[in-house]
Amino acid sequence: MDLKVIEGIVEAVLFASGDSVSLEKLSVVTEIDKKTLKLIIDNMSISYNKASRGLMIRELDGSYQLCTKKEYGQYISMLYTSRKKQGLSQPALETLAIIAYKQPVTRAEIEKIRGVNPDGVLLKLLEKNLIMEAGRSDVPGKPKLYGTTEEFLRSFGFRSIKDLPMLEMNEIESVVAELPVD
Amino acid sequence: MDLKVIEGIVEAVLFASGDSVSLEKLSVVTEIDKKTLKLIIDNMSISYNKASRGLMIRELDGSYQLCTKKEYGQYISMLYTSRKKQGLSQPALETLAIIAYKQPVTRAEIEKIRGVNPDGVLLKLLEKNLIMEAGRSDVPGKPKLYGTTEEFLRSFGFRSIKDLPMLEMNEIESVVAELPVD
Amino acid sequence: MKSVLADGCILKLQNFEGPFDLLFYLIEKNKMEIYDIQINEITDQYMDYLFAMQELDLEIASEFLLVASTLLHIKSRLLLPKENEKQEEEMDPREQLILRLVEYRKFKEFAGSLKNREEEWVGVFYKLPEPVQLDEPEEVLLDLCPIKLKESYINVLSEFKEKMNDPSQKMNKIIEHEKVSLKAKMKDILNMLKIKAKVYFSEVFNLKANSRLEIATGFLGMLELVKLKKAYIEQENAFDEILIKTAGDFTLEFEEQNDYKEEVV
Repeated sequence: MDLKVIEGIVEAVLFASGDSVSLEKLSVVTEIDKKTLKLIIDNMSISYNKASRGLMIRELDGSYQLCTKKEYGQYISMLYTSRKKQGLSQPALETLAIIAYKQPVTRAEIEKIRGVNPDGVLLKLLEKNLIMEAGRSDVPGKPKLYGTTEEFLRSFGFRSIKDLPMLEMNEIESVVAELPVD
Repeated sequence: MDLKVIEGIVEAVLFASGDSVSLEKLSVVTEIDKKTLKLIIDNMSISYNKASRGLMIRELDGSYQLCTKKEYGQYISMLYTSRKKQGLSQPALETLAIIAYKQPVTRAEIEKIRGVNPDGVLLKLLEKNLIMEAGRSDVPGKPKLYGTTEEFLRSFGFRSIKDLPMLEMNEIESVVAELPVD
Repeated sequence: MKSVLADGCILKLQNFEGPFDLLFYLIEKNKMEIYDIQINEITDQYMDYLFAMQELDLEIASEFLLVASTLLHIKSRLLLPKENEKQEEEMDPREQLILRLVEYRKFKEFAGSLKNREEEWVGVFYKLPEPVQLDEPEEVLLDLCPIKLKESYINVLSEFKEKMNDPSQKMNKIIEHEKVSLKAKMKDILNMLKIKAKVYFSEVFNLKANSRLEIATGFLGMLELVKLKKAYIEQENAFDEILIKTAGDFTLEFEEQNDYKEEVV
């Protein structure tokens, strides 16, 4: 099949789906192997960068989704004033940060780090579909585990969890070793 | 404003709207007079004609709407049919759940639990290769027994039947205690 | 040192999210390094804050008190003369606290960057899926996921349980389980014939109390008795009462008659 046609199919399919579509499915639809298709989509993404395009292709955990470019958001908001989303509170952001890094993580672990009961915040994050239950821990009592969702990636502009900036946790120990004596 | 940027805004706004947007509104958003804007959109339509674009701009009674090109429609329906293959109806899923947890199990036992004749659903599950006949029961009439297949494991991402999610203790007490004894 | 109350306009007794939040505020206010906390000062200020909250009748969450006790414990340890250096192996409680603070700070910082990202990406818009018309009849489709499988199972079992708990269903079950056997009915009829030589079919049953199933079984039983020549029946006209008469033989050997053995209607 002509490369141009494949690009056209991908665009049409992503548009119609609205939601994210896995590379797997796109590969089935276009009959192009995943590796090649990924290259084609990456190349499409570059051509979307032109100012004349209002859309972009986002990669979300091995899936792709069409969305509008950030810089044109203000014009869309002009049409839909009511659609403005409310940002997360500081406790919610902190809890989300812990879950993002330590997932899958239990409620108790979150509480330990923040020093505060996280129940209310967890409920809110679940409602907003930013986190999900991710099975149960093996420790006694089999507490629920939490992890982040695709919606989390979408809302915060990550392609996958691997995109999270590294937190250098190991540096802590070396510094603490040299505690001043007062 | 740069012509390219105006094109970008129009595309973004039409995309986000999903519906058709009047020339009037687009003119307000872009701050371009309607006459000029119409020319710009007409020009955009031409550039959408390229095979590499899966979308087109439709003019509908002085409004504009983004939609997929007809020639790519078949690929979009493939997306939905391939989704169809991977999904199961609620009755099928329930029947499959009974078979998975109670296998090997007879048709009569399934009917007893679900309270509905399961023949149609069993046929579908057999067709989809999610279940198979697994010998015959010793009870009078020697009814056929059903069990799950390797395809079942593959579809749900199990390595073996032991991977089935365990029923929680409280679920077991309240529900499984009432299970028919076979 | 100024008390927190005196410092009230700076602190404004703002609602700290948790004890660490407050600790961070105090560390920053005192321009301390997190690895170089002056425990004495921080503990005093932390306690002042709690006292101030108390004076204002604000509820102090238990987590604040927990950290307060940790701080006081560290402070008291530091005040004690360091006589036994042997305790070195035991973890310095100050170290534990600092580790927790440092970890929390990392997440707090990341939360800040999440906030920026959230604002940055809020201007990105998505669209709803296109309504696609499929030729095939619509089915509600579910993804194949283990959790859904389990949920379906629990669901179907719960429904099954409900059905069992429904009293009308229970009655049906009881009736079904009532073993209305041919064998028993035949014995019943013979026993009645022992007492009276002639019995009307209707007498065999109390119509009000007995189910149709039982009547049918009785009818079959009666016919079987006739076949085995244990009884005769007479009926003058169609739909008339059937009269059952004894043949003088009241024995029934089911052991040889395997046909009846387990026959439950």
